[in-house]
Amino acid sequence: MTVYLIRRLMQSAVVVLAMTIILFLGVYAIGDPVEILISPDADQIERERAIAALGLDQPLWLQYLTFLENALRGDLGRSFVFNEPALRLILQKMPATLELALAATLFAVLLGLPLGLWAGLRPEALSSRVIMAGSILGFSLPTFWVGLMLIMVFAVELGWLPSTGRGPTAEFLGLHWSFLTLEGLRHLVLPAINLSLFKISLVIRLTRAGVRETVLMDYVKFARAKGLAPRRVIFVHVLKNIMIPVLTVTALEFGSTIAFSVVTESIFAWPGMGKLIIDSIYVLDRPVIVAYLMIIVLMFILLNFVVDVMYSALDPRVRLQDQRG
Amino acid sequence: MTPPSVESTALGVPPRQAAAAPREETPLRRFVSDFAESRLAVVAFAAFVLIVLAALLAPVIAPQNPYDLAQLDIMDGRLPPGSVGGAGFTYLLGTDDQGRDMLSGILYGLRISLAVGAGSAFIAFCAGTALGLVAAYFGGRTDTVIMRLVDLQLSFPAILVALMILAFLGKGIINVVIAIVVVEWAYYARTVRGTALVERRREYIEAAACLALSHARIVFRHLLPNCLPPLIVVGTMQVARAIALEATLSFLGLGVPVTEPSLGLLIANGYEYLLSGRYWISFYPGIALLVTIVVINLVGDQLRDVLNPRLRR
Amino acid sequence: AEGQTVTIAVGAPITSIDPHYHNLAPNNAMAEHIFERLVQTDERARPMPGLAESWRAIDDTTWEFRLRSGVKFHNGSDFTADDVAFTIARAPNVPNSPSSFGIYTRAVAEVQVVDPLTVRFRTRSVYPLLPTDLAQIAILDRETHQNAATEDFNSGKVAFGTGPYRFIRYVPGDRIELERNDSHWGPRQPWQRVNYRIVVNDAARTAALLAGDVDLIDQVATTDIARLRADPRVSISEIVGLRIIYLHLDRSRSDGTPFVTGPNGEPLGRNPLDDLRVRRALSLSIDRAAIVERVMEGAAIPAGQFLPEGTFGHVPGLEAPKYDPEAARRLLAEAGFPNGLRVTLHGPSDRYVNDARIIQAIGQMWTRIGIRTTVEPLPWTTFIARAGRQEFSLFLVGWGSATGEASSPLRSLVATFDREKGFGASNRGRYSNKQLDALLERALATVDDAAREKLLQDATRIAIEDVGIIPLHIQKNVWAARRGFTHTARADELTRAMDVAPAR
Amino acid sequence: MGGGEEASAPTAGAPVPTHGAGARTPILSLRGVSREFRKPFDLAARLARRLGADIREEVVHAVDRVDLDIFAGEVVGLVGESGCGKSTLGRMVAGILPPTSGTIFWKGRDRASFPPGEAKAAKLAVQMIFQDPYASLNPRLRVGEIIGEAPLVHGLVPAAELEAYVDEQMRRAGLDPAFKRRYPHQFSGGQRQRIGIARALAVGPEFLVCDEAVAALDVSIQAQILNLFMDLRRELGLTYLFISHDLGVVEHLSDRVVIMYLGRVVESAPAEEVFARPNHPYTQALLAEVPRISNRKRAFAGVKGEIPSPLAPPAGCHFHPRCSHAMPICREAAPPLREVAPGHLSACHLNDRPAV
Amino acid sequence: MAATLEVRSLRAHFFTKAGVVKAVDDVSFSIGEGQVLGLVGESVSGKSVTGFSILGLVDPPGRVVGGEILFKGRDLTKLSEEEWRRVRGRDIAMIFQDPMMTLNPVLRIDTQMIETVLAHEKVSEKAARARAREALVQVGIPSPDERLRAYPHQFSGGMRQRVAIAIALLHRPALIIADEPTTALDVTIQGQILYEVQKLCREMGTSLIWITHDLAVVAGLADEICVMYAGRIVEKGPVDQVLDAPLHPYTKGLIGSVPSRNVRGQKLAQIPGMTPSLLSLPPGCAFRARCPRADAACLAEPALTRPRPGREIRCFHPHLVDEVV
Ligand SMILES: Nc1ncnc2c1ncn2[C@@H]1O[C@H](COP(=O)(O)OP(=O)(O)OP(=O)(O)O)[C@@H](O)[C@H]1O
Ligand SMILES: Nc1ncnc2c1ncn2[C@@H]1O[C@H](COP(=O)(O)OP(=O)(O)OP(=O)(O)O)[C@@H](O)[C@H]1O
Ligand SMILES: [Mg+2]
Ligand SMILES: [Mg+2]
Repeated sequence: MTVYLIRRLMQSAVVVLAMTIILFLGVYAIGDPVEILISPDADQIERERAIAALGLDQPLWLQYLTFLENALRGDLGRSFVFNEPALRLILQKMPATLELALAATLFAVLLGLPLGLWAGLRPEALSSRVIMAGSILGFSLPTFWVGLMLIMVFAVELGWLPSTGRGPTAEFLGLHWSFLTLEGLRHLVLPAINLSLFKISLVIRLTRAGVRETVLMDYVKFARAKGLAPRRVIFVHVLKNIMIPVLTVTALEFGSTIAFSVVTESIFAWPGMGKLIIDSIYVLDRPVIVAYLMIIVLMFILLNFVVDVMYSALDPRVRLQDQRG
Repeated sequence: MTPPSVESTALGVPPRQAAAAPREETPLRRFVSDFAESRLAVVAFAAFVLIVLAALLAPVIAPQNPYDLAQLDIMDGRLPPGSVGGAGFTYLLGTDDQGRDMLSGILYGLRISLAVGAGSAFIAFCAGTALGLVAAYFGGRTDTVIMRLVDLQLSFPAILVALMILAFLGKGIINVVIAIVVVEWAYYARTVRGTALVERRREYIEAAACLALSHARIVFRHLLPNCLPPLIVVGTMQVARAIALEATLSFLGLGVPVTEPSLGLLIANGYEYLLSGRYWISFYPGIALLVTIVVINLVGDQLRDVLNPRLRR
Repeated sequence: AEGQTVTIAVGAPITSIDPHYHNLAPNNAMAEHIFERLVQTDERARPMPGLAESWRAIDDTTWEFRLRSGVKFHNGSDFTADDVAFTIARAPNVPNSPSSFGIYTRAVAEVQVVDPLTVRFRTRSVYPLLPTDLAQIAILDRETHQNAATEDFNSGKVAFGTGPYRFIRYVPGDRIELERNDSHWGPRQPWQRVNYRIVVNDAARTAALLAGDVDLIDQVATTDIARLRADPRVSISEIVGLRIIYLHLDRSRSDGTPFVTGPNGEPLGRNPLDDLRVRRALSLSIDRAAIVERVMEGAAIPAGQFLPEGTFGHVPGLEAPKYDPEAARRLLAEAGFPNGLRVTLHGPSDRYVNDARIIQAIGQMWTRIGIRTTVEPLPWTTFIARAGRQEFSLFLVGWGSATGEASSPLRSLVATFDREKGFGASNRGRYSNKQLDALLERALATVDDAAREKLLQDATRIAIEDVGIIPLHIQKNVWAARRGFTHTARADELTRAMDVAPAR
Repeated sequence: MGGGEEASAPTAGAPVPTHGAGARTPILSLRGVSREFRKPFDLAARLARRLGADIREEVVHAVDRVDLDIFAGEVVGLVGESGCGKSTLGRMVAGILPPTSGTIFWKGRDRASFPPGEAKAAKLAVQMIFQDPYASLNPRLRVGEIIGEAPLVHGLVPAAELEAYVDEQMRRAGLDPAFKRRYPHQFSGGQRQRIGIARALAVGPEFLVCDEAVAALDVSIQAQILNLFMDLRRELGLTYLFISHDLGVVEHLSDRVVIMYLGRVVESAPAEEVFARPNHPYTQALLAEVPRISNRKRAFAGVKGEIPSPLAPPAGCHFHPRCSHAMPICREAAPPLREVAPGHLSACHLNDRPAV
Repeated sequence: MAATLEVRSLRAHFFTKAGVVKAVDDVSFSIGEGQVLGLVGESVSGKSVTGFSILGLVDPPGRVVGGEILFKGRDLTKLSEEEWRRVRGRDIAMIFQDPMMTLNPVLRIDTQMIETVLAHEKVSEKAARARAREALVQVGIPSPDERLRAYPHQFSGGMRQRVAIAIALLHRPALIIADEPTTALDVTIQGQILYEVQKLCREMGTSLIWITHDLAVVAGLADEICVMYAGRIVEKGPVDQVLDAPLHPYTKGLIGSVPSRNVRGQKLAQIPGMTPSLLSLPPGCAFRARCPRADAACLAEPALTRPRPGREIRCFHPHLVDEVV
């Protein structure tokens, strides 16, 4: 465990450091933020003043070192655009994204698990084939396209649900959440469905594959030979085994759900981190881009760690090691 | 000098695994007959072949070269399906804002989408497989370094990596391919390493080592072919993923150039017209994209079932 | 409409509530709700009294402004001449500002507070544009904003101005909430509350309007205008704006420009763009009417100069060139290119309305007269950096004149690049014309409006006849409001709750 | 780490008593051959240890200082329970796995000292037959390729004669050469095992290591393969190291039997001798437990206790926790292998007592 | 003595895509109280399927297509699924071959034992746990309380098999079907298991069907022996008689090919050929192709005959003159 922790920590540190360098160079190479931020009216003198004000007149390595030094102190720089600490900006947006990603993940598990279970237990049934065909669709449909269609149908044509935005929020634990109000929930539905479509399919297929493999296992047959009711065999013996990969993948996918919310957020004008990063890329708001990606990396590292711990908690065979099987 | 074949009496009886199959059963034939078990998959495969043919033959069958600006006329822009353009040309699926024949645009777009999907999957396949095999076969430090790289790559959301790379390299088909390769090689490496680690412990590899065959020979002639099945499955899925990723990137404005639209870009262009009722500009490319990805996924799905040793009976 | 709340969805993010932090149109539009300027502009961008009731030039370098009395900031502080002095001092010095308002205060050498309601500005040289420039500077309160940081505005701590609306809440990238300032000096606003939402995606904005989630949207996508016009639930308001879309030509090198080659891709050894006949051919072969009709779907007017009719410096009768491919071919042949050319046309893909579509259309048109054109739209981020390094030969850009005055485009776009004078800051093609420079310099030193306008018109004529740039069209600014709301369109593109009224 | 350090183990390189073979050079000898499997410490583990974490390196002494001589033409049976290191020993003999310490002599010369060309010849001279008839053949190659690849690559046969050569090898292993173009999955277990044998024979080995070569086969097929082994031995003068946990098979086939327990050789003697007069308590227990057809309605007893984990083998004599004769000394010192009768070696402290 | 179980003309077929596999074809036998029946045969001869048929656990594509399974006079094949479930584990228990696979890796031993108790009896969980503990003691597992809280992977193979036996014993079933339970174990451990099983059956009067391919194991254990070949029972009789005087050429060959029955160093008596595929079984005697005595008569299906009291065989040319093997 200790070794595991240390190994993880060391790896993470290397990853983060490598990330900062790549990011810094990458973002630097994309373009010159001053060109974008400056008012068209500005003359050359004003331009030079802005360059200096943003600290872009220094050599790159010095900028990097300054950044690194500040980052170690938890300061990831100030947004060029908003003139606020990048970290605070992102954290402000985080609840919205987390809420969306959580809702999507919840959808995925609540829908995917039962459907996958059904399809795995009766692979030949028509209903199972329909489920699997549906999951292929869910796999294949580009997120952006689905998003548009959802808006077209449910907001514009039918007018059942709001098209965009987050709706009113209520405060809970010091953060603003929209699932606490009815109107907020209504705003949440479409983007969450949009984001979860892929995950639902993923969970269905994982579950089905897991079930199909597990039911062939001797221990399932043994459980039946013990005279257990089919319900217990399925919901304890089979399900507990497939929950492990399903939950692991779902948890790991949570990270990419957050990342993929970039697309959903920009379609549904959902004021989360994803939209912030897209906007920031458009205006080359370097500190925000770097801070966002750093946070994402840290989040992934954390998530991986949590998944590992979870995995070892769920599957008694596994001790904390440096890799999953 | 040798004893008479002790099993000669049994030679008339086909071995049990091959019971009802044709005599000369090669892995390929067995694979084909297993694959053909699902009618849906066969239909999907046929559709896939058609799509590929349509894409390959686009310059021959497309009524117009949609990439040649001289052939486009902006005055024919946004015509609904079936309209006749200024030059007396009938646009079966309508035109987009530049007066581009949608049918031709879709055929050419398929070309790009498939080329990007297949090209990037192929390069990623080669790179990832080579690295994964090396990692698995040699183990130790090599393995650690390569796999940490894989972890690093996988711990980072694909879409963001691609966005960064494209923002960095700029638009263009080659750049999209590069971005997708960078995003995807790790999947192959991880898959092949997992399989190779299992296969490497198999006795036939030990037998090859015992026969003093060279490392290169063992890796490429013995190890690699046996690691292929899961790779093929990953490969098909990744082609579909690559196509979708390219479409998404193009949609976000970071994909291929507007003058040579892929399906994703056609959809993105038409997307702005959706609300105004000119559905055809994004609807037909959307359908084409959808069918392509679904078809590839269906084929991949069946491949997964056929190639999964654990579900074999 | 009687709900007393208006919800507006705008297409560009507002990045700060601090009115001096970032000189950006959306920020300025938001600032106009909360803060006010000495001089304000009407919907056609003409100056009109704001916090100053009147102003006049006392001599060549001194201007006196008389302030409105009884004006109070939202937190109760009085508005006085001292606040003006404070504001002029603060505007250029906001820390970290990526684009400051210093350019508008630079001409001011000294601010004299004559009495609480009278203030005098001494300029460094003759400077006729002072009132125009001051129309950009939001007035802050010395007591309140003495040491205020940008964040304090965003959090609402010091977001107090004299404007018709008070600040309630700001969620970066998402929304701003405002409520009516009942003690405002001006006409009473019809809205108790304003929800100012940021919806960047065009389709999402239209969808939100159609779904009834918002009452007014700006930057209506050209693709949706026709549909919205036909929709009885929606009314469109539009006006010819101040933004011109034009092509810039590389004039920075004479031994050949990278993206113009012979018909077979061979280098030419000279820059054909230096040849007026080539430039005119390029311009004549563009069917501006077609672009306006097909690409812009009517949301623009073909342009033959920098500014539309009715602005200061507009040249009457200088029409957009007529589409004449024959003449263009002839000119090209005369210039020594009977077999045409091969060019690459660059442009942004995400900056101006339909930017990528426009360059494709131009590509078609040029190809038709023998100039084989490759079109390469780029993301604005990369595009603008490369354009600034003179990496392109022909490229599309736009220019919005915030002041609505011809000196602005002349000074930035076609005047010879000169750091000291602040000329040609956006002259990315490095066009240079001595005669034009001289006229412009004279105009900028002429206080008399009529004389100045004449000089500006002359300069404009030179730039256009010499094809310093190729103007394409001037955009219309288009808003769409839900039934029950009317909106007065503004040439300066600003979207403000003050322009929305309940329909009778 | 591992068990207590024992002083009395036979030293590597010391001449090992042979069973009446006089001065003949063994075709293969092992001297103090060990194989450990360890998971190396990485930086993190070292750091953790520095920080005082209680972590130990995991070391498996799969094979622990084994001395063994095998003479040309001999069949040596290697017996032991699962995990005792039989396969590991076999792999080292076959040259697939290098020993961590100790020396392997091939015809009296250290195999590690061979120049490249000879090393390859020596490697080809020792071939291995594997347990799993399914896993030991590459499923993607045709039978002809499986058998013919190595001879062709090593230039043992010219390409033109390969076909005929492969046919001959197949015939010798009891396979119809007409099946040359088939794939392994088209054969039954017994036939596959024959393919494996043909593959090994195709490079002209002198020595075969058979690792549980018949364990996966049905009884009736097992007999066929065992007969084939015996035929080949006669025809080709092969030497065998025959690894098995089936005492019946070993008894039938071997001239000499070597018994391993947890990585160590505990007894070694001519076959009749072992079955008639087992010396080591473990051997005795093993023989008592083997079910035999002739034993009807017997009362089973079973050696008490579990097989210890090779990760933490008991100190001293590895067998002492399960041994009914265990003495205090057994817990402390590992007994050395010593001759208890001519050609009969055993490692047990009971033999330390003055001769009975 | 009344038979605990009587199987009559049992047929279980698998309807695979390649054709019908007659895995069990006309199998009859019976077993009395406290008796041990050895079911011997080479792989795929249908031993396991016979065992599963008795418990009603033949999975699709397989099905019991005919015959009766009389358990204490009740025909199990007529039971509903729920009634059959109540028989499993309570009246008839089963032990599987691979001890690594029969226990569910993610459930603790106590869970797996207690659920077995609760599946058939309404007792408190505490009582069930006590029963589980008692069963572990019975099979000779030291410190049972601690072991109950462990997971299967913490056990060695022999221990796991003992746990499986303990589970089988929980309800003191009248019949235990053991499907090659020692094949995967070492000789010394196999001895231990055989010892436990033998003891328990004697003590509790449980009947036992011991499935194996190792004649030597049943020799020491069984009262009666059934030899299966290609889905049929080819020879049946008391263990001594069958092993000492096999009547069927197959049984004879089988016994003959056991190395210890041969002179050391001499060639083993071998049965030529290989086990036939059940898919394309030609009509007539399935052993025909490998049988030294086969002739034209064998092209017909041999019927089950009783050449001697207590003996049954299926052969036209049995070794009726006693030959010493
Ligand atoms: N590659 C390896 N890495 C780590 N440990 C190994 C490796 N190979 C073998 N071992 C360990 O070495 C010990 C001896 O293994 P070996 O395979 O030689 O036993 P065996 O006697 O052949 O057993 P079996 O009868 O099961 O084949 C075992 O504990 C095994 O876990
Ligand atoms: N799920 C299944 N699908 C198809 N055929 C099956 C299935 N299960 C068993 N069979 C067939 O039933 C026949 C008998 O198998 P069974 O498992 O009873 O043999 P066995 O005598 O127990 O062999 P072993 O000693 O290998 O366990 C085999 O031919 C097998 O192919
Ligand atoms: Mg082994
Ligand atoms: Mg079986």
